[in-house]
Amino acid sequence: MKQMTIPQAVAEALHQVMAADPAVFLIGEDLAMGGVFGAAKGLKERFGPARVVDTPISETSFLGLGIGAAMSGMKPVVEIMFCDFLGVCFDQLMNQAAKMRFLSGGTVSLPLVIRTTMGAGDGSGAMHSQSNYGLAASVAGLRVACPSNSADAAGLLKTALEGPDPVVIFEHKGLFDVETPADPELPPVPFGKARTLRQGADVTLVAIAAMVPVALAAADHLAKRGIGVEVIDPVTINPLDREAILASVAKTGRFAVLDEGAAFAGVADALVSLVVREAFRSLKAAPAAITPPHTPVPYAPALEAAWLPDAARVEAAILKMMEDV
Amino acid sequence: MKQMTIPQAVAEALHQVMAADPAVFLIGEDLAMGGVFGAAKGLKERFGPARVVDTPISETSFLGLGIGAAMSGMKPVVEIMFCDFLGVCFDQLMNQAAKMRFLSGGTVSLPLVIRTTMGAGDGSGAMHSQSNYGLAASVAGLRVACPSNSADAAGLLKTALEGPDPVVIFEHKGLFDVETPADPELPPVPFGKARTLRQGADVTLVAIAAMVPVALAAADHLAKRGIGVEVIDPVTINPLDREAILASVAKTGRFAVLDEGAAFAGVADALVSLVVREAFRSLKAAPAAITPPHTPVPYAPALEAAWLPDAARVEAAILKMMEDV
Amino acid sequence: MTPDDQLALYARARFARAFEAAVARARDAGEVPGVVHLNGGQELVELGVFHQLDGARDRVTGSHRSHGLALAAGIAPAIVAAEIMGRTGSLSGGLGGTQHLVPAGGLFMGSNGIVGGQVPLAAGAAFAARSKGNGGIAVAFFGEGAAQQGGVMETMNLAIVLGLPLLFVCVNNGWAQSTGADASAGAPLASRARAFGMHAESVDGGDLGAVDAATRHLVSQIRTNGQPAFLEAHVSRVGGHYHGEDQGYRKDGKLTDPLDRLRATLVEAGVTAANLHRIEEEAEARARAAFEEAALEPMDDPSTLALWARDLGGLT
Amino acid sequence: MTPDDQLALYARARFARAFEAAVARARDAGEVPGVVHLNGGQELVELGVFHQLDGARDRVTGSHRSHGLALAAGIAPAIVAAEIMGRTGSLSGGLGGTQHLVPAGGLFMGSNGIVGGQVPLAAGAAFAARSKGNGGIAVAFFGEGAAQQGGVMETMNLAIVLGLPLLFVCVNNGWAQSTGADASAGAPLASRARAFGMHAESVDGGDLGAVDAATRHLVSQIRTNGQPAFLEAHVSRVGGHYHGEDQGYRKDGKLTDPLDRLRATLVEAGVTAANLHRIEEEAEARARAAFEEAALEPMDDPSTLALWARDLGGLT
Ligand SMILES: Cc1ncc(C[n+]2csc(CCOP(=O)(O)OP(=O)(O)O)c2C)c(N)n1
Ligand SMILES: Cc1ncc(C[n+]2csc(CCOP(=O)(O)OP(=O)(O)O)c2C)c(N)n1
Ligand SMILES: [Mg+2]
Ligand SMILES: [Mg+2]
Repeated sequence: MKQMTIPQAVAEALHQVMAADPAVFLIGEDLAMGGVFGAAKGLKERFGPARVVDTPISETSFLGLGIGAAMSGMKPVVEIMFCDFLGVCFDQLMNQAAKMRFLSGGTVSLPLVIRTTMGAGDGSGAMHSQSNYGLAASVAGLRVACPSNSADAAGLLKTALEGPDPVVIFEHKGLFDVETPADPELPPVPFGKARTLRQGADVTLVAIAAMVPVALAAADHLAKRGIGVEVIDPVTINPLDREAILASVAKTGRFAVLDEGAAFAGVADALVSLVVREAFRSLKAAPAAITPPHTPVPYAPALEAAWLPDAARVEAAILKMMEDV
Repeated sequence: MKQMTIPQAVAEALHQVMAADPAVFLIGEDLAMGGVFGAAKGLKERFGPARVVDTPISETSFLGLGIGAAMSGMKPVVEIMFCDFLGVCFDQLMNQAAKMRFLSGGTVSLPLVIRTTMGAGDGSGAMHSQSNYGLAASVAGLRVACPSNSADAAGLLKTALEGPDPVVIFEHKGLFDVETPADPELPPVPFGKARTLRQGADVTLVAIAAMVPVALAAADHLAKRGIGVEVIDPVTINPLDREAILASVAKTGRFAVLDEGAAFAGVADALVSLVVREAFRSLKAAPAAITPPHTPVPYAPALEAAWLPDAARVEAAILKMMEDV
Repeated sequence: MTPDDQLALYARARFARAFEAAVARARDAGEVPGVVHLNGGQELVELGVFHQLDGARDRVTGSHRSHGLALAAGIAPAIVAAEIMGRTGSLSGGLGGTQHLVPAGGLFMGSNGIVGGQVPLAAGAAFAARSKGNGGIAVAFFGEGAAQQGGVMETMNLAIVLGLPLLFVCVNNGWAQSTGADASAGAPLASRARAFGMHAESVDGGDLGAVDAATRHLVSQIRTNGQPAFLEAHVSRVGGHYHGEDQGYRKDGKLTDPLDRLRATLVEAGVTAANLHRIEEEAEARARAAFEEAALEPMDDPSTLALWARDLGGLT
Repeated sequence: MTPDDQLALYARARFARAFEAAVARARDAGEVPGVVHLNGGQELVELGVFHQLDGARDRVTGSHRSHGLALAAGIAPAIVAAEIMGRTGSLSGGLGGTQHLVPAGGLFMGSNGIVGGQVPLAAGAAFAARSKGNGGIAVAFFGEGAAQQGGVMETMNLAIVLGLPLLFVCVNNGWAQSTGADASAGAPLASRARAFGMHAESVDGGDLGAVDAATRHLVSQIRTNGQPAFLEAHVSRVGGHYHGEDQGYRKDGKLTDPLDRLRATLVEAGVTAANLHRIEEEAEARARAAFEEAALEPMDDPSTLALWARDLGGLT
C-alpha cells in the first residue's frame, strides 16, 4: 500500500492505461501543465500531444470529439475541469453520450470516461463548487461514479474504460489534499459494489464522496452515545448497489443519506425513495436526507460552512431518528 | 368559460400581456409562423419584429439574451421549442438564470419566462420527447411549472412574468390537441397552490401534466372497486405545495406519484422522499413512484406505449399498495 | 466523374428520391410514428461527397435529415425503412427512428435529433482516423441553420487547432424550418469558415460537376494535409421542413429539381430515354420493395424495453 | 482624449492596479476565501472603453477577471473589496464573490464564473437598450480564450442578425490559463468577427491613444447604426492566471507594463514627477483604505442562508 492523493492516483492510473492501451487518450484544458489539479502529471511529456490533447475552452466540441472517438474505437478520457462547466456541454452529455448506445439498439459501445471535479469548501463560489452528479444520474444512459478515496478514483477510471457506456467520474476537490492508501498497481474497482466502511446495528447511513469522512466522524461520535451507525459508500451511483443498501436497512431499520448534491430531486431523494419503496416494512423511523439547502453555493467562508452538511447535522438527524418511535 | 387548447390559451395570454406591458417580448425560433405549435399565433403581425423576435438556432445566445434583458428591466418570454434542446443552453439555465438573483444578494430580479414543450407519445423519439422538468427543479434558483390544462398554462405564464425568479414552464405536447375550459380573461394562476382534482379517502396520487388525465382515469376505475383515490395536480414543482400533499397523505395514509419524468432522481423520487420524511407515521403502506423506466424514450409505437405509464400501471401500483398491510 | 459514374450516381439519386417518396407514403398511411424530414433536393451533394469516401476508413455524421446518408453509406434500404417504421430488422429494433439512425459501424455514424449535435461527433471520428494513421477522414453534414449552433462553430475552430481531417459539409437549403437563411446568419458561411482558418468552397449543390470537382479536391486535400475544410452546397429544399408541413411562409417559388437537371445533362450526353426510364422504374421498384420488406418485419416487442431498463437503470 | 483626461485615466488605472495588489495581499493574508483573478495589464482597455460609456443607459458584462470593471463602473471600492472578502456591506452580503460581482443596477451587470457566460447576457442588455430607444449600448468583455466558447460565437452572429447595439471587447492577454492564444484559435479573432459580419478593430491595449481612438469610434458608430462591433485589445497578463499561480508554462519573457508606458507618455507631455507621485500615493492609499473599510465589515451571518433556502426551496 502506498499513500496517494486522488490526483496522484488518477495520474498514475492514466500512465498505466495509456502505456497498456494505445486506444486511450486524454483530452481537455491545460493538460500540458499536468492538469489544473495535477491529475495529468507527466502524461503529455510521456505520451505526446497526439494522445494528451490540449484544447481551446470549447467543452461542447471536445466532449463531442470524445464521444465520436469512442464510437470509432478509441477510449477517450475527457476532462471537464469543474462539473459546474457541464452546463456548456450538457447536450453532448444528456443527448449524445447518454443515448447513443440505446439508439443503436445496443450495437454501438461508448467506452468514454468523463473526469470532472466537484465540491464546495474552498471558497470557489457558486460556479466552481457544485456537486451535480444527481443531474447526470437522472439521465438514462450515463454511469456515474463518486470516489471517496484515491484507490477508488484510480480503479473506477480503469473499469470505466472497459465498459460499453459513458461514465462520468466526479472527483471531489475537498479530498484532493488527503492521502489515502492504494495498492500501487491500482487495480480496477467494480461498478455497482458498495463498500460498508463501518458496521452498525441501528442506522444505515449512505454517504457519498467527501461526505464519507463526515459520516465516519458522525458515526464515531454516535458510537460513544451507544448508537451503531452502519456507513456505506455506494462508490458508484449508477449502477447502484441497492442490495447492499437494502440489506443494511433490513438489519438496522433506519436510513439516512448524506449527500452534497441537490436538496430536491437529487441522489439523496432517489435513495430515500428507493429505500422506502423497497423496505418500507423494515423502517422503524422516518428516513433522513441530509443535504445542503436548496440554494447555490455561497462564497463567504461562514456561509459556505453553514451550507455544507457537517457531522453535527448528521448526528442531530440520527438522534432525532432514534427518538422517532 | 371557453374551450381552448394549451397553445391557444398561451397565445391569447401573450396577446394580453404584450398589449398591457411594453416590457414583455417574445424570443425564439420560428415565431413568425406562429410558433411550431401555434402558441405565438398572430403575435408577430400584431407586435412586430422588435417584440416578437425570431432567432437563428442559437439557444445559448438567445436564452442568455433573455436573461440579460430581464436584468435590464424587460420581461422576456423565451421559447425553447422542445425541452430536449435545453441541453445546448444548459449553462445559461443552470448557472446564469438560476443563480443571478442569489449572487446579487437578492437585489437583481429576473422576471424571465422560459416556455418549452415536453412529452412522449407522438413518436418523436429520444431527442424530442423528454420531460426533464426534474433537471430544472433540481437546480436551485429556478421555478418550475407543469400545467395540465389551458387555463393553467396561460395563468402560470402571467404569474411567472411578475415574479423575481426565472420560471421554466413545461407544456406537454400530448395535451396540445385537447380543449379544456378557460375563463377568457385567463386570470393569473398562483404558484405553489396545488389543485385537488378528485377527493378520495384511501390513496393520495400526485400526477403531473399529461399524467393528470391518466391519474383521473385510474381513479375512476379504482372507484368502481371501492378504492378512493385523491388526485392532486401540483401545478408548480417549485414552489411546491407541500401542505396540500401532506394534508392529503395525513388523511389517506397512502402515497403515489405519477410522473413522466426521470425514474431516478426526478420529481417522483423527490415527492416520495418528501412525503416519507414528513409523514412517515401517517403512511400505512410503501409509497409508489410510477414513472417510465430509466431509458431514453423509444421510437416505435409499441415501445413508446410500453414506456409511458398508463392507467393500468397506476391501478396495479395502487392495488398492490392497498394489499400491503 | 466519368459518364458511367454520373449515370450510376443518377440511379442512386433517383433511388434516394424514390425512397423518400415511399417514406412519405408510409407516413401518410400511418406506418411511420412521428415527423419525418425528407432529403429531396440535396441528393447530389450527399452522393457526390460519398463518391469520394472510402468505407474502410472514413466516417460520416448527419443531421435530422439523413435518410439519404444512410442509403449512400450502403446500409440496406429495407433496414433503413424498418428503422423509420420502428420495426425489428432495423438498426435499433425500434429504439432510434428517423432522427436517430445509428448503425453499428461503417461509413455512416448516425443522424441526430439535436440541430448541430452531430458535428462534434465527426471531430471524434476524424481524431480516431488520425490516431490510426490510416488516412481516413470524417465528414459532418449539417444545415445552414445548424451552422449557428455554438457547438458547430466550436468544432470548426477545434478542428483547425488540433489539425483534424474533417470535412464540414454545410447543406444550405435556404431554410431552417421556416427561418430563411438570411435570417440565420449575418454573413456568408464560407467566409466564416475561412476566417476560422479553413479552406472553404461554396458550390451549387444542384450541379453535379461542381459538387464533384469541389469534393474531389477537398477530400484529397484533407487526406494529404490532415487539415479540416469546409464545403457549402446551395440546394433547394424540394419539400417542407418535414413531410406534410404547411409551407405558408415559403416564397421562394418554383424550384429546378437537381435530379431533372442531371437528367437533362445525361440526355445531352447521349444516355437514351429508355435507359433513363429503366433506371427510374428500377429506383421506384426497389424503394417500394424496401418498404414492403420492412413492413413484413414485426413491430418491435416491448420486452426489449425491460432489458434496457434493467441495464441502464443500474439497480444491481 | 485631452491631457487632463489622460492623467485622470492614469490615476484610475493606478488605483485599479493598487486595488488588485491589495486583493493579492488580502488573499495572502487568508482574508479572501478562494482563488482571485487579477486584471493587471488590461486596465487601459477597461478604462478606455468606460470613458466612452454613459452610466444612465449603457451596460457592461465581464468575465471572471472583472474587479477592474466594477471599479470603472463607479462601484465604491470598499463595496467591491467587501464582496471579494465575503463580507457584509458588499454587493451580495457574502453570496457572490470575486467571480460573481453582481450589482443591483448601473453600468456594470456582473462578472462570471463560466468562461463566456457573460457574453449572451450583454446581448440582453443591448436588446433592452434598443427597446427603450435611448441610444444605450451594451459591452461584453471577455478573453481570447472565451472567444472559443460556442455561446460567445453564437452571440456574435445573433447580434448581427438582430441588429443589437453591442460592443464585443476581446481582451487578448495571450493566455487562457496555461493555454497560449495560438493554441486557442486557428486564426485572428478580429478577422473572425469581420466574417460574422461585424466591423472589427484590433489594437495594442497598452497604447492608450490607440484604445481611445478605437473605442471612441466604435462606440459612436454603434450608437449611430445600432449594429454590433468588435474590438480586440492585445495586452499582457501582468500576473498569473490567478494570484499565486506558478506560471511554469510561461515563456513570454519580460513585459512592458502599460501603466509605465502611459506614465512615460505623461512625463513627456510635461506632467511633473511630483504630480505623478502624488497620484500613485493616493491610489495606494485609497486602495488600502478600501480594504481596511471592508475588513471592518462583519463576516456574513449564516442566517441569511436559511432565508434563501426557504425562498428558493419553494416548499410553501
Ligand atoms: C438545438 C435544436 N434547436 C432546434 C431544433 C428544432 N429544429 C429541428 S430541424 C430545425 C431546422 C434546421 O435547419 P438546418 O440546419 O438548415 O437544416 P435543414 O432542416 O434545413 O436540413 C430546427 C430549428 C433542434 N432539433 N435542435
Ligand atoms: C466553461 C468554462 N471552462 C473552463 C473554465 C476554467 N477557466 C477559467 S478562466 C479560464 C481561462 C480563460 O481565458 P481567457 O478567456 O483568455 O481569459 P483570461 O483568464 O485570460 O482573462 C479557464 C479555462 C471556466 N471557468 N468555464
Ligand atoms: Mg437548412
Ligand atoms: Mg486570455
